[in-house]
Parts: sequence; C-alpha cells; structure tokens
Amino acid sequence: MDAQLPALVIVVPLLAALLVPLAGRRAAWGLVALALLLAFAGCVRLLVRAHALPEGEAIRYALGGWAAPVGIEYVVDRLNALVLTMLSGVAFLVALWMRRSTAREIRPPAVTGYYSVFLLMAAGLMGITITGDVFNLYVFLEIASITAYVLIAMGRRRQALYAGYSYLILGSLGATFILLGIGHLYMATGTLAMADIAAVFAREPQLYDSSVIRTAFAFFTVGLALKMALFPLHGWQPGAYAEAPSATSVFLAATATKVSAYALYRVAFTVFGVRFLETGLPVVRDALLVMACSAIVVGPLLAIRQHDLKRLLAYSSVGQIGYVVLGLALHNADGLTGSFLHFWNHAAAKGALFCVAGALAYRAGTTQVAALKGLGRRAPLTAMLLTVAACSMVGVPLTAGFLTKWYLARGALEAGQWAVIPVLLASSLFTAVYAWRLLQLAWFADEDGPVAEDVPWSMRAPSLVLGAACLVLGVAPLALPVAQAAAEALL
Amino acid sequence: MSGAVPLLGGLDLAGLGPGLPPLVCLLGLLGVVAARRRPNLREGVSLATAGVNFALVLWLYARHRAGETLAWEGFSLAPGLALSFRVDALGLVFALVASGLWILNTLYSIGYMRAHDEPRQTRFYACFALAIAAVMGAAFSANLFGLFAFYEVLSLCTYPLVIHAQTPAARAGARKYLTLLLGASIGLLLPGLFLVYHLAGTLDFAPGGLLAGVAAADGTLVLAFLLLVYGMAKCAALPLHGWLPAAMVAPTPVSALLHAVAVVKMGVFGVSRVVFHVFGPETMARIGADDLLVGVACFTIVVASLIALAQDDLKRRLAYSTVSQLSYVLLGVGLGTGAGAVGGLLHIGMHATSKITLFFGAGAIYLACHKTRVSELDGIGRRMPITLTAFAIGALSMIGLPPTAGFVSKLFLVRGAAADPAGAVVLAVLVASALLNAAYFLPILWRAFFRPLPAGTEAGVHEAPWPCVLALSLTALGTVGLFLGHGPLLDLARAVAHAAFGGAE
Amino acid sequence: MEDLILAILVALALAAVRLKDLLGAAAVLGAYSLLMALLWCRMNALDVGFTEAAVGAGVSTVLLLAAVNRVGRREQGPGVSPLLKPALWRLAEHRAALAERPDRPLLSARTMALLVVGLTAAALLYGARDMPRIGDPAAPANRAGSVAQHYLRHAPADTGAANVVTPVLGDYRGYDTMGETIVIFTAALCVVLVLRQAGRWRGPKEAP
Amino acid sequence: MRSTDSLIVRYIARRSVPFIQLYALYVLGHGEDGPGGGFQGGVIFASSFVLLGLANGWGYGRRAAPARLLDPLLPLGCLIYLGIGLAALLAGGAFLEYGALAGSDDPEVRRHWHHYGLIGIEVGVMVTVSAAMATLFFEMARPARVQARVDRVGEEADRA
Amino acid sequence: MPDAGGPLLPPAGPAAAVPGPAAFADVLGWLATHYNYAIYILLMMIGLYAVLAKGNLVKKVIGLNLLQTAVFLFYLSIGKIDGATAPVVWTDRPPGAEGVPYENPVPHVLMLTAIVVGVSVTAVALALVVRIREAYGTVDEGEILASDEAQEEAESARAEAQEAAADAAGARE
Repeated sequence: MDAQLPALVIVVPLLAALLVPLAGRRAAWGLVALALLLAFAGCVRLLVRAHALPEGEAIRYALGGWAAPVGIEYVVDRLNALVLTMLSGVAFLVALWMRRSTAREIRPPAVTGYYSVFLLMAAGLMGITITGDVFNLYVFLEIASITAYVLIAMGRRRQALYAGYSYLILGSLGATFILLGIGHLYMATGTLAMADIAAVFAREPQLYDSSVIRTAFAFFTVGLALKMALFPLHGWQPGAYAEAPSATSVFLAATATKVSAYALYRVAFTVFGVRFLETGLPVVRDALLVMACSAIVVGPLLAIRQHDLKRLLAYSSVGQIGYVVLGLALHNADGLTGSFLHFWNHAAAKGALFCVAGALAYRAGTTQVAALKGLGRRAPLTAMLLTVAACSMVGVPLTAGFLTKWYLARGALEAGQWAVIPVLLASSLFTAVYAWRLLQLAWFADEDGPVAEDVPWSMRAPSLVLGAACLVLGVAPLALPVAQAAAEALL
Repeated sequence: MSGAVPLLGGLDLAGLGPGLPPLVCLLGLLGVVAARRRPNLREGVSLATAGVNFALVLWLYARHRAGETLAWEGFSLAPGLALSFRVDALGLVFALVASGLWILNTLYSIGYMRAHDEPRQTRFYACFALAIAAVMGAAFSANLFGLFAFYEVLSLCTYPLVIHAQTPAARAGARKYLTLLLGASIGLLLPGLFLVYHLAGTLDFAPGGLLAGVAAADGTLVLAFLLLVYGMAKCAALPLHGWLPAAMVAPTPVSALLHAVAVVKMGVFGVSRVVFHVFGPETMARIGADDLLVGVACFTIVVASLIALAQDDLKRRLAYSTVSQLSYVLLGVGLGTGAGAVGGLLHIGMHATSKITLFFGAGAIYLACHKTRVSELDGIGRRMPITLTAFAIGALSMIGLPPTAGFVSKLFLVRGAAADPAGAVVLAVLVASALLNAAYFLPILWRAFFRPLPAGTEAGVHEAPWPCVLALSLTALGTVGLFLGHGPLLDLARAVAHAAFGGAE
Repeated sequence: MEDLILAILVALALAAVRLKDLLGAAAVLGAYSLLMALLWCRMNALDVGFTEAAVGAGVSTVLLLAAVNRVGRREQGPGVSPLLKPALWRLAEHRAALAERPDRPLLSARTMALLVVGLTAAALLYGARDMPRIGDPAAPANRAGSVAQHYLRHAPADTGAANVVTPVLGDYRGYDTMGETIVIFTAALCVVLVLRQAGRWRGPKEAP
Repeated sequence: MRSTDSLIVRYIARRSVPFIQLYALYVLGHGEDGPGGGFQGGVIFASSFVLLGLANGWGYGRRAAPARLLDPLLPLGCLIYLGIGLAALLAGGAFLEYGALAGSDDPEVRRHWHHYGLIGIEVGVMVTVSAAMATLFFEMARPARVQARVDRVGEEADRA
Repeated sequence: MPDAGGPLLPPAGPAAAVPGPAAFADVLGWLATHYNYAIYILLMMIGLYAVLAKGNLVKKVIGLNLLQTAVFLFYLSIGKIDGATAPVVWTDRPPGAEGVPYENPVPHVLMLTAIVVGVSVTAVALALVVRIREAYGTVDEGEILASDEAQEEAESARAEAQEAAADAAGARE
C-alpha cells in the first residue's frame, strides 16, 4: 500500500467526489471528511518518506505502469510533499469547519453538489502539486479552476456571479497562456515529462538561447501570475474572495494561489533548470522582483481602506503572495526557505482569519468590519483566534509570520537587494494598521455588535487548530528542516 | 549545572534556571484567568505569583553570586535564531528591581482597583502577569532576538492596560502609545536586528560585544547603533518620547508599572544590553557611538526637565520627569568609565523606587480627593500626612539629596563624569538638571505643606485605602533604605562595570 | 488547399467577433468549427477532426444558441469591456464621470486591449522566430529519439490497437484522459449546480 | 424551446434517433482501428437527445432523457474508469496498469488485457460524456417557466 | 533597486533590427515555411481582442473559443510531418525510416483533451452568463459594473449614516 501512496492520495478524494452525488444528503459530509482525512494521512506519510530520502532523490510513481517519458509519472520530493501536506491538512480542517457554514449559506438542494465540487477542487490542487508531467499539470489546473469559478459563484449576492465570471475569463486566459508555454516546450524538447525536459536541456545547453524556450518561460510566468493574482494581474481576487461563500473563501485563500506559486517554482527550477534563470532571462527575474515588491506594499495598503472584512483579507492576500514570489526573485537558499515556510504560515494565518470572517457571517449574517464590535466579550475564543492570526500576519516575533520575514530579509541582504528590507517593513506596518483596527473593534469597542454568542464547536475547533498552528509554527517550525533541504536541492 | 532541585519529582527545575521566572508568571496568568469568577482568589494568585517570582530571582541571584553560570537553551526556532536564557549581572539588576517592585505594585493595584471599582479587572491582572513574564524573559534572554521578542510582547500586552478605561481619551492616548512603540520597533529595531545578524552572523550576546571582531565600515556600525537605540523607543530618548505622556490616560497602577517598574526600564535595560553586549565598550569608543549616546542623553535630560516645569497636570509632570531621569541611565552607560556605568545601572534601581513612590502618591491623592492638577494641591499635606511625606522622600530622591537613594547613583555619575576627559559638559548638565528637578518638585511640596486648605474642603480629604498607603510607605522606606545599604544592586553594577571596563571602579 | 482554409478561417473569426447579432455570431462560430474540423482531417489528424466536428461544432454551437436564446440576441450597451482596467482606474473614471469632468479618459479600454494584444503578438512572433519548419521530420518533436516515434513503434505491440492515438490516449497517457473525463463531469455537475440546484441569485432589493 | 410546427421534421427526428445511437456505438467499438472512441461516441449519443429536444421541444427531449436517469450516469462513467484503474492497483500493478489485471506475466496475455482495459475505459468515457453533453443541453435550453418553477422549489427548501 | 520594467522580453532577433529588403525577403521566406504559425497568432489575437475589448459577456465567450481553437492549430502544426499519413499503423506497413512516415500522434492526444476542456469552460461560462442576465437584467459588463458600484455606494452611504448616528448618540450621552 505504501508504494501506491502517491496515486491513492489523489484518487481517494476523486472517488469520494464521484460518490457524494450518489450518496445522498445525509452521508455526503461524512464521505467528504473521511476522504480528506485519508488524503491528509497519506500526505503526512509522504512528507516523512520524502524527508528521509537522500539529497536530490524523489519518490517516483509511474501511472499506468509506463515509465517517465512514455507515460505520466508522479514525483514527490521535499518541496511538493510540503505543499501537499498543507493542502490536504487545510482541506480536512475546512471540511470539518464548513458543515454548519454551508448549511446556512448554501440552499439545501445544492449542498451535496457543493461538497462534490469542493472535493474535486481539493483533488485538482493536489494533482497540480504532485504531478511530474507538464500537460497533466494543465489538466488538473483546469479541474481546480473550473471548480473554483463555480464555488465562488455560489455566493448569495448577485455580485458573486460576476466575480466568478471575471475569474473564469482571466483564469482561462491564464490557462491558455500556460497551454501555449507547454506547446513551445514540447516543440523544442519533444517530451512532456518534467524530468525528461530537464535532461534534454542538460544535453543540449544551446537550447537556452532559442527564442522558443524564452517565450515558453515568459508565457508560463504570465499564465501562472494570472492564476496567482500577482500584483498587476490581481483584478479578479478581491471580488472573488469577498463574494464567495465563507467555506470557499477559507479554502481558496489558504491554498489556491500558493499552488500556482508552487507550480511557478516547479517550472522555473525543475523544468527550466537553475542555469536558465541565471543566464537565460534575467529580465523576467527582475520583473518578478518588482511585481513581488509592489504586491507586498500595495496589498496591505489597499486593505486598509476596506469596509468589508473578506475584501480586506483578500487585498491582504494579494500582498502575501508577493512574499512567496519574492523567494524566487531573490534566487538564493534563504529567500527560498522563507517562501517555502510561507506556504504553511500564510495558510494557517489567512485560513484562521477567513474562519473568523465565516464565523461573523454565520452569527451576524454580514461580514462588515463594524460587525466585529464586542467580539472579545461575546465570542472570546474567536476573538483570540483573530488576535493570534493578525499578529502572525504582522510578523510579531514568536508567531509564524516572523520566521518568513526573517528568512526573506536574510535572503534579501545576502542577494544584495537591500532595498527589499524597507519594503518588508512598510508592509508589516501597513498590516499592523489594519490588524490594529480589527483588534480595536473586537476587544476595546464600548458597545456590543450583532454577534450574540460564539460559533458552535464544530466550527471553532478547526479554526482554533489553524490559530494554534500560527503559534506552534512560530516557536517550533516543523516545516523548517524540510524547507531548508528543499531550497538547497533546488539551487 | 548543580544538582537537580527535586521540587517536582523528576522534573529538573534547576536545569530551567533562568527560564523559571517567566514560566511562573505564565502559570500566574493561567491562574488569574482560571480564578476570574472569584476576585479574592484572583488577587491572591497575582500577589502569590509576584512573591514567588521575586523569591526565584533572589534564588537565582544567590546562586549567581556563588559563581554558577545558569543557562537554559529553551527553543531553537531556526539556525541562528533561538529563545535561550542565561543569568548575568546586568539581567539580574533589571530582574531584581522589576520583580521586587512588582509585589508592591500588585498590592497597590488591588487597593486602587477595589476603591475605584474599575470594570474588566480580570483582563487587567491577566495583562499584568503577561507583562511581568515578558519582563523576566527579556531580563534573562541570552540573545538579541529574545530581547526583541519579549520587547514586542510587552508592548502588545501593556496596550490593553493603557486603554483600560476605554473612554475616547483613553483610546486616543493608547493609539498614540501603540503607534509610536510598535512603529519604532518594527520600523527601526527590526532592521537593526537584520543588519546586526547580517554583519555578525549571530545574535547571541558576548561579553566583549557581539560585533567586536566584525570587519564592517564604521558608518554601518553607527547606523546599526542608531537603529537599535532609537528602535527601543521605550527608553524614551527624545524625540521618540511622545508615548510616555500619552500613556497618562491609564489608571495609576498602570502608570506606575509603565514608568517605574517595567516598560521604561525595559527600554533602558535594552540599550545597556546593546552598549555592553552587542557593541562592547571598545567598538563604541572606536566608532564614536558613546559620545553620540551621551549627547542624546544630555539633550533629553535638559529639554525634558524644561517641559516638565511647564506641566500643570501632576501625572504629566511626573511623566516628563521620568523621560529626563531615564537619560541619566543612558548617560551613565554612555560615559565609558567604570564609575559612570555603575552610576547608570544603580540609577535604574534608585529611580524605580523613588518614581514608584511618587506615582503611588499621585494615585492616592487622586483616590482621596480626585485632584489631579498641581495647582489644586494646596494644604493637603496636613490631611494626608503619610502619603505626602512619602511623596516628599520620592521628590528628594529625584533631586538627589543625601538621605535618599537618588543621591547615591548621582554621586557615581558625577565621579564617572569627572573621570571622563570630556566630562565638563556632562558635569554641567548634571548640576543643571538637579536644579531643574528641584524647580519642578519643590513647589508641589511647598504647596501641599505650607499653603492653607481652601475653605470648606476639609471633610472631603482623607487618607487613601490601607493597601495603597502600605505600599506607598514601603517604597518610601525602600528609597531611604537603598541610600543606607546599596545591597546587591551595587555589587551587580560593579560586576557589569568590571566586566566591561576592567578594574577601574 | 490548407492555406485557403486558413485564410477563410481568419475571415470567419473576424466576422464572429464583429457581428452585433449574437445568433449570427454563434452560427458563424459553428461554421468556423466545422471548417477547422475539415482542416484537421486534411492535416491527418482524423481523431481531432472527428471530435472538433462533434464537440466543437455540435455541442458548443448548440449551447451558444441556447444561451443566446435565454440572454437576448442584440449586443447592446457600449460594447467596450472595462474588465481590463484595474479597479482603481475604473473608480477614478467613475468619479470623473460623476464630477462631469468632460476630459476623455486617457486610454480607453479599446486602446488598452489593442496594447495588450500587440504585446502578446510581439511575444508570440518573437517566439516563432526559431521554430522548426512545419512538417520537418527532423523537428525535435518528430525526430527518431522523440517519444512520438516510441509510441508509433510500440503501440500496436503493447496494446494491439492499430490507431495509435487511442492507446496513447487511453493507455500510455490514460491518466490524462481520466482527468479529462473528470473535467467533463465537473462541468456538467457545475452547470446543474448553477442552473438548477442553487436557485435564484438575489438582487439588492431582495432581503439579504 | 417549443417544438417545430412542421410534422415531417418532428417525425424524422423521432425515427432517426435509434440509428444515431447505433452509429455512436459503432464509433465507440472501432476506437482501436480507426478514428473514434469514447468521446466521439458519447457526443454523438448525446446529440440524438439534443436532436429530439430541438425538434420535438424541450419537454419531449427531457422526457426521453430525464434528470433522474442522467444525474447518476454522470459519476457512473468516471467510476467505471476509476474502478478499472483501482482494480489494476489492487491486482498488484500501478494505478491504471491494465496489464496487471491479467494476473500472469506472459506478455501475450498482458497485451490482451491492455486491449480489454482500453475498451473498458472507452465505455466509461462514453457513459460520462453522453450524460454530460445531454445534461448541458437540457440545463441550458430550459424554458423560462420551467426555470421559474425549479427556482421556486429551491427557495421553499431554503425557507424550510 | 535593479532597473526593472521594460517589455517582458528582449527585442526581436536581428531580422527585425535591419528593416532592409533582405529582412523583407527573410520574413517572406519564414512565412512560406511557417504559414500555420502566422495564422494561429492572427486567430489568437482576434480572440484575445474579443475577450479583452468586447463588453458583451457572450461575445467574450466566443472570443475565448477562438483563442482556444487557435492553440489547437498551433499544437497540430507542431506534429505535422511532410508526406505522412494518419497515425494508424497497419501491421503490414511497419513505421521507421524506410516505411511510410506516420504523423506524430502526441499533439492529437493533447488536443483531444484540450477540446473537451474548452467545451467544459464554455459551458460553465454560458451557465454563469444566463444567471447573470437573470440577476442583473443585462449582459453588458459596463452596465453590470455601474449597477454594482451604485449599490456599493448606497450601502457605504447607509453605513456612514449609521456610524454618524452612533457617534451622535455617543456624543449626546
């Protein structure tokens, strides 16, 4: 069974997604939770095995029995084991969290369909992370995208429809650019397996100068930047996260954009190779640095003015994805370690914050920031969760957020980009401003807001696990050794 | 590490050593939150925590004097980034002063809170316990990251204390308090941390200074020094002192906590850590940072005293007096002579005991007759003899007259300034500030004792509740006591000075 | 022959975009797909041609017609999509409109779109500069060592099927096709969810 | 979408449906030897229902392919595909390794099982694709009054 | 700070640098052998323009379809081999150097998947368009955004009014 794990981790959620419409309303939620629990257990096992592997090796699984260039293969190394564990962990927690939330936000006949589409999206995102074949990446990207469009469009207000539609148009543009990138790559190398493409580049280094390869990299970057909502191309994200039902916002915000960032790392380092980044196209790396830095500063800046909590958190996500891309742009071990840590840190912090927004929607029916008033007295645990997650976003020491900033700053100083330090600090200050505004309302408001009591335990427990993760990852970062080894392996 | 102290069976508590005080305070925090339903138990737990904590610090001091090196690795977050603790002389100075006065402050706040019937007292005591945990953690932390982490935790957990009254004025004051402190720490201290790590590759304090052997341009080192000093806005060096007067909106026990016991002392302690164990006296002298520090200190002393003169509100006047008194410590530490360092470090203790007495006095006056302005204090000396005599002792100590503790540290400062080649300016500043202190403290005493009570207000004025008066008199006695026997503070200060400057006292 | 079909395709594409009458545009798109299917068959891509005819011309056009029937034939409104302009720009323009400042917006959406299209075309043309000649048997994708020749040699032996496309589709890259089946299942599930199960979306007037 | 008023078109449409479906099965069967396979067969099979819907009106088409029938078929096709893959996995090979189903290592036997596996997944694909394309058409082409009734059912369930 | 910005890609190769007649012949030569690629770029640009510039939501979906079919043309032009027959291998004519060349089957497989993905995206897009028309009463993006912003301003005006009322109440007590 252990050898079959890479395939089972994806097939089990897919199987559950297919069985949920047949299983009917009562058993649906049980199936979702069970499938994601099994997937999470499998991913943790894969993480342990991947970390035990010697340097440079990975767990390979040939699907259909055909070896790499002929068939499709799944590759699990330290980097994607990290992302897989984050994905399945957050998916399982959200599955626990969303039962009561969807019961209130989604119409009863649509709840079973919603669960099935949710599982498909989780499987799609995990499929992107684990695949070792470039075209298979595109197929699972489409699965994750189509499900995301509809999960967003299920929001109650009519703006959710238009938000889903805009994301569909921009997402499809991104996917088509990625398909073009794959076509250019296939034309120049003749194979579709990532490992094989890297081998072809190793054999024929003069390919790096051919314009076909440069265009392929450029289109991959732009396509994934669109999917990732990196700063200039982030138009769809605020509307999408704000209008979506709470369960979708929690899962999307915690995981979706970071999977595209992971795909960019996989393409940039494994497929094109490190040498290409240094010699091939320095222009794209500088462009990425500028986009990342502008995202880091503008995200929280825009977030300050917002009145709606979910839109505020969406703009802050635009900033946070800048941290993840900054590691790639800095191109050294510390910067990469910082970005890989941020996979977990941001998932925990942003997941927890959107759980608070969901709790607000559940109890007060609105996600206006003003509804946070008096939360400290009426719902102390949720208010504490808000405090811990906000501190992690600001990067207060002893929380997870600080470690990311610490490593990114170290990477920036090593790479000589000293200008990145003020960018990091400015974003921390802007984040502090809106975090303070939220905490001020929650703890120190004089009259009480619409929230009468805390959310039921089935919603509080998973969100508190996310909140605890912000602290635990701050004091004893479990992902650090894995992230460090992954960074060295890539360079 | 000496034999395991079998306190709780197998758990090797001695191994925790310096880690114990913060842990005990955190237990106290949990105790307070657990006992939120029963006020008496809750206050009992707070008092007990403060007591146990002080006992632990004394125990650590005793074993430190016996020559043991106590350390605890704690958590290693990342390579080069660890929360580890170690007991040393400088840390003990700060810990002793803070934990000692903490007991009195808790006692005082029990009386004040009960008399004033303040709402949300559980949150008050919980943040109190968290603040002392942060102070203990910072005192014994063995590297710059630990100091920075506990510095931030203290800023965040004192914010609910400052905003306790939750009136619009309290909100505005607390907002300024947090903006300045958090802004300075994220905006200046954090980049300083990154720069130091980038230059030295490690953050652990070293006796001769962490950056001693580092080959880096002087300009970068000065930049790092400025970032670290001004980053620790809690030392209230001008121009980053604005948060101190703004925090006057807090209830008096919190002001006492802010001004005398924890927050400002954390700032000054941090700066002395930076001077002795990050840069080291030789590097400081080489890059001219010590003259810079002395300059800033002198400027702050004079200007803050002048502003204090103009303040009519009693607590604001005391706040600006704190701003100037703190710079004595910076002055002492920056002088670069053994005596100066001893004077500076001693002043931490002396200023703490005297300023806490003044604040307790101000609180008692407010409790007794709701008077906050200096001009209203006519003739209350006769009605509130104990409070006002204690207030007088505190005031004398501030000015630095013999029978009180302030005189001792100022004496060392004067000897340190004399030993320093360019000490003439410093001497002039010391004398001038003594006069200025007299100028803004004596009128209060003169008004309270020698001016008749305004007609018809006799009935309203009487002594504050007994816990406040008890705490008040204890600290007054402490101020005088410290003058007679300097006790452990002097030995520890000398140990630090000896380690830094070798020999010359 | 293929060059002629390609030229007609471009003309049909332009027509589909320019036509104001959506029904006409849908019909032209159907013709475009059928012609594209013919082109695939000319280029020996029989399976793709078959699928394009059935799925591209058949299903897409029917869905488009059904949608136009429910949505309305005429393309009204200014016809210029502000989607491209970032939210801030639109907000500024909205305020400018409110303040009745008559100055024409700096860059209308149309010129913005042309700018982006031009940039993408330049990138694609730059990319096409070093591409191998069409039909060149020595091109990296078709040469002896490539995975395609491996399929051609081994497919009949491994799976006993003559049409190499089906074993590559079902067996060698069977996982892709499973993903594809999951995609079509997702699409059907989502359309059922949106159009049948989720019920009406609320406008501002109805209760939240 | 009302039925067309000309009788001839409605009659021919009704009569030609079986032939279209037969051709679809032929296309499915001959996936190995010539162009064709699961996708094309599935779409043609669905187009027979679309033809009914277009010619004889949405109601008639819906009655020919009711939601109760199509909705379970959708996941069923994928389950066939995954089932074959899992069977191969449980039989000791990799996921979707049809050769492992043979249970013997003789390449000749395994080659046959590759063949059977291929046909099996083509059937799965056809089931899903035909159900999906028919569902897409019937959902999109639903007339306004039917849509209003469906939405009202949803709102009542919501209020309950 | 590195001098960032500038076009995403370095300028075109030497061919574009010298616009003399030689370059023109060079471009014509390229066109003769790479005609398909020119057409796919043209089709893609028409589709992209429709998606970005057209306000009508259905017209955008049509643009998306054009965009995706252009990519299919690109992929199949990669696999084309001169004088090759369809990739159906009869046992009596084995492939290989001396046998009849077969066309590259891989792009065909990829395009089969891409067509189905394209249809799926179109179907979901049209479903959303139908619901948008039902909820907004229009399918033109400009009008949708205008009504959204109007609703947004109405809500924020009401929120300000509530806050003002609350402050007034606060100030009075």
